[in-house]
Amino acid sequence: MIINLFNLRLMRLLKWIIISVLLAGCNFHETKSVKDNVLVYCSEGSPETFNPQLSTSNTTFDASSRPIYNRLIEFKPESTTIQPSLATNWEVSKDGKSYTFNLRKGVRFHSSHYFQPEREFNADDVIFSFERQKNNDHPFHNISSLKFGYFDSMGLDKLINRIEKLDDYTVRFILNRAESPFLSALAMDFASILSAEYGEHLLAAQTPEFIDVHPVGTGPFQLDRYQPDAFIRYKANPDYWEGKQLLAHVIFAITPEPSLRFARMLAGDCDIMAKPLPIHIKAAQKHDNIQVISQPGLNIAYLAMNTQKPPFNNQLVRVAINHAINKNSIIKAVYRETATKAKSPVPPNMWSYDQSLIDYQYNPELAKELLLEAGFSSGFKMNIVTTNAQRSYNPNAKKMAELIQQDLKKVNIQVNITSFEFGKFLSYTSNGLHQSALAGWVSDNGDPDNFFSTLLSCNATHSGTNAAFWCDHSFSELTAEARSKSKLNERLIIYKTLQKTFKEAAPWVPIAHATQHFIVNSRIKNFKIASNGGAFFTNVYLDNSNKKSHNGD
Amino acid sequence: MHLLRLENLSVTYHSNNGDFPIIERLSLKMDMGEILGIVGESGSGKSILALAIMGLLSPKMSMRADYINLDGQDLMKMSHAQRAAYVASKAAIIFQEPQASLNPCYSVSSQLDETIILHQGGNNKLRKSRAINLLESVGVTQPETVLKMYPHQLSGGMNQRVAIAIALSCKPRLLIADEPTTALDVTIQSQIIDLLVDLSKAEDVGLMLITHDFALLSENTDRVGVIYSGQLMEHAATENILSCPHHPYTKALLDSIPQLGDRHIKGSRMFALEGNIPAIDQLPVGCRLGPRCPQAEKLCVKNQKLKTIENYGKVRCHVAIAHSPTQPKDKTS
Amino acid sequence: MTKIILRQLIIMLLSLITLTIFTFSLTRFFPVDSSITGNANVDNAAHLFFHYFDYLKLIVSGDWGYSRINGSDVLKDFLLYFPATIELSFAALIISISIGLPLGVFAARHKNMWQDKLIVSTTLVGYSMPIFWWGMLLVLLFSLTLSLTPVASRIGFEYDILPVTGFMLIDTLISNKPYAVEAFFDALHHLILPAIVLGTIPLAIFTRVTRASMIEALSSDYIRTAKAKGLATSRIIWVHALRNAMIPIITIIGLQISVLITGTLITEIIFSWPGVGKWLLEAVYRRDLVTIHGGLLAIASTVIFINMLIEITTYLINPRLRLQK
Amino acid sequence: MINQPQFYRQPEIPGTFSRWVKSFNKNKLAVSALIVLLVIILIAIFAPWIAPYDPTAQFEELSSPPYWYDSGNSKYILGTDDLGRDLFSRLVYGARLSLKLATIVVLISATIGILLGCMTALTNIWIDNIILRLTDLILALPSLLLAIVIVALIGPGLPNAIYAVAIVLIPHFVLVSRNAIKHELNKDYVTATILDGANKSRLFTHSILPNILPSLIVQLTLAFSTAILEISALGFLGLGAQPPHPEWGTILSESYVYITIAPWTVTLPGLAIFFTLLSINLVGDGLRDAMDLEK
Repeated sequence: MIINLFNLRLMRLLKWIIISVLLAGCNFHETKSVKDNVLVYCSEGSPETFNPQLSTSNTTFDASSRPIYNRLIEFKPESTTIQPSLATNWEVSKDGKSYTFNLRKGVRFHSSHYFQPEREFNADDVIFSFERQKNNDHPFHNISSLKFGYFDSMGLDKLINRIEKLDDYTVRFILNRAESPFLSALAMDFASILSAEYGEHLLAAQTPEFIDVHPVGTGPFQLDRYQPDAFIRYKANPDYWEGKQLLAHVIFAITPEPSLRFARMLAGDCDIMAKPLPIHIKAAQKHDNIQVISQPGLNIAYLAMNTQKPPFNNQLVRVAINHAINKNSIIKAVYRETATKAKSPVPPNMWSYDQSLIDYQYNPELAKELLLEAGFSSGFKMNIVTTNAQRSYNPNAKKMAELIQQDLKKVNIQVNITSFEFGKFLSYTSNGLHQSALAGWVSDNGDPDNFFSTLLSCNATHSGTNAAFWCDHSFSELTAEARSKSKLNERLIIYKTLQKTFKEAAPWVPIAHATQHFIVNSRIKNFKIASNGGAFFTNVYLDNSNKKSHNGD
Repeated sequence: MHLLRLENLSVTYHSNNGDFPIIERLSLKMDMGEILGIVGESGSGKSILALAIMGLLSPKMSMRADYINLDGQDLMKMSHAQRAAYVASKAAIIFQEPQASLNPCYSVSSQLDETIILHQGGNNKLRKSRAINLLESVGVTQPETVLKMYPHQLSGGMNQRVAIAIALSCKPRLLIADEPTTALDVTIQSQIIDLLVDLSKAEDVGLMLITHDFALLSENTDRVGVIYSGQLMEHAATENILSCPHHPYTKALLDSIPQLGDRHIKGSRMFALEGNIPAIDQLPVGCRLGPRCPQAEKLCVKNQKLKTIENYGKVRCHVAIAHSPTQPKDKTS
Repeated sequence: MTKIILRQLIIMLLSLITLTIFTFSLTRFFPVDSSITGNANVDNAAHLFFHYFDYLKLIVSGDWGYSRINGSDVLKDFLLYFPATIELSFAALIISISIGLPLGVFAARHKNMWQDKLIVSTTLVGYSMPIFWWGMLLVLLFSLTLSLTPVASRIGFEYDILPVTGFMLIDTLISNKPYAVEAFFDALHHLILPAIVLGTIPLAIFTRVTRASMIEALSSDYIRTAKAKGLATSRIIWVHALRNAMIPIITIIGLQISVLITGTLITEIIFSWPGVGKWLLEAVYRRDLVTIHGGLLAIASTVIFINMLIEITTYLINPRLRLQK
Repeated sequence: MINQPQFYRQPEIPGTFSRWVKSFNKNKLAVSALIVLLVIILIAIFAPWIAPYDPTAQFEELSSPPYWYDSGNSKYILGTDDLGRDLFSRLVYGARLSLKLATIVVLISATIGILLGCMTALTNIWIDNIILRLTDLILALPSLLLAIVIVALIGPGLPNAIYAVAIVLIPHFVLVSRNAIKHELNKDYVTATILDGANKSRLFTHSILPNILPSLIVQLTLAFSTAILEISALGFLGLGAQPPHPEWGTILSESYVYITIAPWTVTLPGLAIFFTLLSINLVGDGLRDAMDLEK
C-alpha cells in the first residue's frame, strides 16, 4: 500500500531523464528536410471563415480566396489590371448592361476526404456562387451568421438583374444599369467560385453550413487542416488547372503578436511574415537571409470625426482638429517613415488622386483661434475609439491615438482613448456610438469609387462604413454619377470636385497612406503582393541551394 | 578491562555570537557490564555527553578528547565513517521520547528489520524470527501484531520497548539510555528501568543511564556521575554518594527527592536550589554552581578542579574537600 | 481507505456546488447567454432556485453554451485546448520538482552554510520574479540572442501531427509520419523554455518548502535514532527524512496548481502556446462571456479535482492519518 | 533571589517589540531590503521632483537607448521609448502609481477582510461555516484568473482592476484574521481574561489584537507584494491601467513589441517590478522570522 516513490533508484532515473531532455534540447539543430518544400507564412490572425463571400477582411481573403478559390477574372499580382482566370474571355454589350463570359474547360474542384467531385467546373457553379449571395431564398443564403459584406454593400443585389446560363461553358450577367466598376467587382475576392455539386452534396447530407468551414474550390491549394488561433495547413492541389504547384504545403502560422511574428521570422520558423511593424523593416535590413518586399498601398488611415455628434457637428472644430494634429510626427513615430502623409481620401497611386489639393498645415495656434471662433475657448473633452489590432494601414492605432492625445492637449482638448478588439471596434463604430475613431480603408478593386461612395456617401452611413457619419447629398449624387460614367476622363473631373468638397467639409483628418510590406526569407522566390496588400502564394517556389542552419547568423 | 574510557572530552557549541563550551574536559570510566548513572538538571549537558559518545552531535557542535576508548578501540583515531560504523556495532542509544524517536512513516517491522539487515543480515524468514525474538526479549507479548503496526498506534511504553529492541538488535556492548522514562507514566517507568537493568545483567551489556531523577539511580546503578553545567561535579560509587555526598550540588539534588512513607520526616520542607542552571553564554566565573551555591565563598571564584578523595571517588569543590566528611566506606573501584 | 475517498468525494462535490452557485450568480449579474441562464428577469426566489437547477442540469449534461464569437461549443473548445495546458504544466511541475526537491535537500543538509544561503537567496529571487517579465527575458536571451530555443508554439509548423490525445509528445510518437521521432524531439525542444518559465516560481517554492521540512525532519529524534543505528547517510536522508518531509511537500505541490494556472495564463500568451490560458484570455479580450464563464468553471473544477487527489495522496503517504483508529 | 551574591549579574529580558526590532536588525538581508524599499517609497513620494520630465511628454528622440550605450543620449538616463518618452521619468512615476494602487488595494481588502474575519471568528458557527467555505473556494482558485474574470465582466481599466485585485485579496485577510483569533481564543490566558470579567470589546482590543498583530502584519506585506504583482500582471495583459499611464506592467506590455529593437524598454520596467517585489518579500520574510511566526 505504501507507494515508496522516493527511493534512491528512482532519483537516479529521474536524473537521467532530465539530462536526456536537456541534451535533446541542445543537439537538435540540423537542417530540416521536412521544410524543403513547405512554406510557412506567419499570418496576423485567424480567418473568420473559409468562404470569401462572407468577409471583407484581407486576413480571411489571404486564407481563403487566394489559395483555395478562383474567380472568373482576377487581378494580376501587384496591380489592379484584370486577367482571365476561370473565364477565358468575355464581352460587354454596348449599353454596358450585359456581360458574357466564356468559361475554361477541364477545371477540377478539390478532391478530399469529405468531398470527391464527379464533374468538372461549369456554368452551374458560377450561378450557384452568385445566386447564393443575391437570392434571399437560396438554400445557402441564410446558413451563416456572417453577412455577404461586399456583395450587399456594393449594391450588387440591386445591380445584377439576372445571371443566365447560355450553355455549360457560357454565362451572361444582365445588369439593371450600366456601371463601370462592375468588371473590377467580379475580380474581387467575394466573387470566388464555389462548387454547386458540393452544395448539393451538403444539402443531401443536411450539413449545408460545412460549405463555409470545409471549403472546396478550384484554387492552387486545398485546405488540409485548421486549428483556430494556431495554424492552417494547405496542400498543393494535384489537379490545378495551371499545373500542380511546386510547393507541397503552405502553412499559415497564426501569430497575432507582431513582435512574436518577427521573432519567428528571425528564428527561421517563418518564411514570410505578414504586416511587419515599421521598426521591423529597419531591423530586417541588418540580416542577410531575409529581405523586405514592399509596395505602395492603396489605403488610408484617418481620424473620423462623428459629424452627428457635438462638437464635431461644427465644421470649424473639424478644421481646427485638422490643424492641431502633427502628421509628420505620427509618420515618424508610428510608421517610422514607411508611409506618406495623406490629404485626400484616396492614395496618391490611385488614378483619381488630386495632386493640387491643399492640406491643412500643422498649426496649433491657428487651431486655437478656430476653436475660439467656434465657441470653445476653454477647449473640450473628447473620446477617440481605436482598435488594438494591427491593420495594414495602421500598425499601431493605440500609439497613434496617444500621439494625437498629446497634440490635442496643446490646444486644450482633453482626449480619452478607448481601445477595442477589432470586431468590437467595427460594430461600435458602424453603429455610430463613437465621438471619433481612428479608422482606415484598403482598396479592394483599385477603383476610386471604392473610397468615395463606400466611405463618404450618405448610403454608407446606413451600412456603417461612413465612420464620420457625414452626409452631403450633392456629394453622394456625384459619386453615383461618376460610377455610371464609363469614360475615365469624365469620372476624373468629378472625383477632383469631390476631393475639394471633402477637404472643405473636413469630416476626417486624413493621416497617412501606409506602404505594404512583407518580410521574406531569401529562399522564397516569386512571391508577390496583391494590390490590396494581400499575399499571393501561387507559383511561389523555394530555393534551398544555400541551406542556412536553423540557428542562423 | 574497561568498556568505555573518556579522557578530557570537551564539546563546544559554535553560534553566531561565538563559541561556548557545553562540556568541559570530562573524564569517565565504565567497566564491562557496569551500570553507570549520569545525573544532572536539564541543560547540564548530560544528553550532549551521550550524543558525543555516539557521534551524533549536531553540526553546530564540535568535540575534542584525548581519547575515547570504546571496547578496546580509540574512537578519536578513526575516520568519521569508520567511527560511525564501529560505534553502531558496539553501542546503542535510546531516547527520552519513544514515539518521536521512531520514524512515524514506517512500520515497526521495517525499522527493526533495517538494523537487523545492517548487523546480522540473513534471509527474510530468519530476520523475521530474529525480530520476534527481540520483541519478546523486551517483554512485548504479541510481537507478530506489533511488528505490523506504526509508532503512532502504540503506547509510549510499548514504543520504548520497541526502541530498546531496535537498540539491542545490533548486540551492543554499551547501551546508553537517555532519560528513557521521563516521558512515560509512573507505572511504566519502573517496568522499563527494570527491563533495562535485567537486560544489562543478562547479556553483560554496559548501561549508561542518564536521568535527572536521583531516585531512579539509587537502586539500580553501580556508580553515579553528577554533571552540572558541562562539568563532572562528583563521580563515585552509588552507595558512597547516597550515604555521604560531598559536593553541595549532589547534596542539593539528594535533598530535593521527596521522601515517602517512613522516610518522610513530618514538617520538614523539601530542599530546592535557588535559581537556574546558567545559560551557556552567561557562565559565571570560577565554580559554575557559585551563584546558586548555599556554601559559596570568595574562593569559589577560582576555577575548581576535580580531585580524588581516597576511598570515595572524585569531587570538584574545594569547600567539600576541605571539609571532607568522616570516614567514607571501603568500597571504591 | 474507501471511507476517506468517499469523504473527499463529498467534500469535492460540496465545493463544486459552491462553485456552480458562484458561477450561476455571475451569470445572473452579467447575463451571459440566455441558453444557459434562462430568463434573466426573475425576482422570485423559488424561481431562482429552479433556474439554478436548470443551469446545473445544463452544466452536468455538458451543454456549456456556444462562443459568441465563433459559435463553437465551449466545453469542446476547452477539452481541445486543455491537453496543451496539461502538457506544459506537467513539464513545469516535473522540472520544478526534480530540481527543487534535491536542491532543497541539499540546502537542508548544508543548513546555514554558504551553499544554503546561496540557494535560499536564489529562491527568493525566483519567488519575486514577475513571470511575464521572466518569460520575456528568457525569450530575449535564449531564443532571440542565443537562438537556442524556438520562439513560440508547440511544434515546428512543418510537422503535420494529428491531435489524437492532444498531448503533443504522445501524438508525435504515435503518428505514422516518417518524421515522427524527429517531430517528437522538436516538440520537446519547443516545450523546454515555456516549461522553465512556468516552473520557476514553483521551483523556488518547492526548494524553500523542501528545505524547511527537511530541516525539521533532520532535526527530529527518529533521524538521531537512525544515525545511531549506523544507517548510511543516503538512506537516512532519502528514506527516513525525505519520506517524512514529503508530507508537507505534497500539500504544497497541491497549492502550486493555482500558481501553475496563473502562470499558464501568462506563459501561454508569451509563447503563443495554444492552451486554455490563451483561449481564455482571447475570450476576455473579445468579451466573450460564454467562453469566460465556461473557462472559469472548467479551470476551477480542475483545481478542485486536483486538490481532492492531493488530499487523498496525503492520506496515503501519511500512516498517521491513514491508520487512524 | 534571596542569597544571590552581588558579583553575579542578572540577565535582562527585553520587551516584545524591542525583541522583534533586535531580531529583525540581525537579519542583514532584510534590513538592506527595507532600505531599498524605503528608497522606492521616497522615489514614489517625491516623483515630481525626481523625474526630469513629464512621464507622458514626447521628445524627438525615439527609442533612444540608455546613456551607457554608445548611441545613448545623456539627456535621457534610461533612454526613451518608441514614442520618445523619457523612460526614467516613466519608471519614477510608475513607482508612484504602483505603490499608490497597491496601498489602495491593500487598504480596501484589509479593512473588509479583517472585519469579516473578526465577524466570523466571534459569531455563530453557521455564518463562520458559510464564509469559510466561500473563502476556501476562492483561495483554491488562482487569484489572477479570478481577477481577470472580474475585470472581463466589469470591463478593463484602472479602477476596475483595483476592485478586482482587492476582491481577490479579501479572502486571505478573512482567513488569516479568523484563524489567528480562533487560535488565540482557545488559549488559557483568554479564558482567564473572560473569567476576570472582561467584556467582548475589551477582550478583543486588549487580549486578542496584540497577539494576532504579527500574523496581520505579515499578511499585509504579503498582500502588498501580491497587489503590486497582480496589478502589473493585469497591466501587462492589457486589462489594467491603460496607456499612457506609466504603470510598470502597462509599460512592459507596450514595449514587448519592441523587444527585438529596444530591449531596454523591456528589461528596465521589469527590473523595477522585480526589485520592489523582492524587497517587499525580503522584508516580509524578515518580519516573519523576527516575530517568530510559522507559515
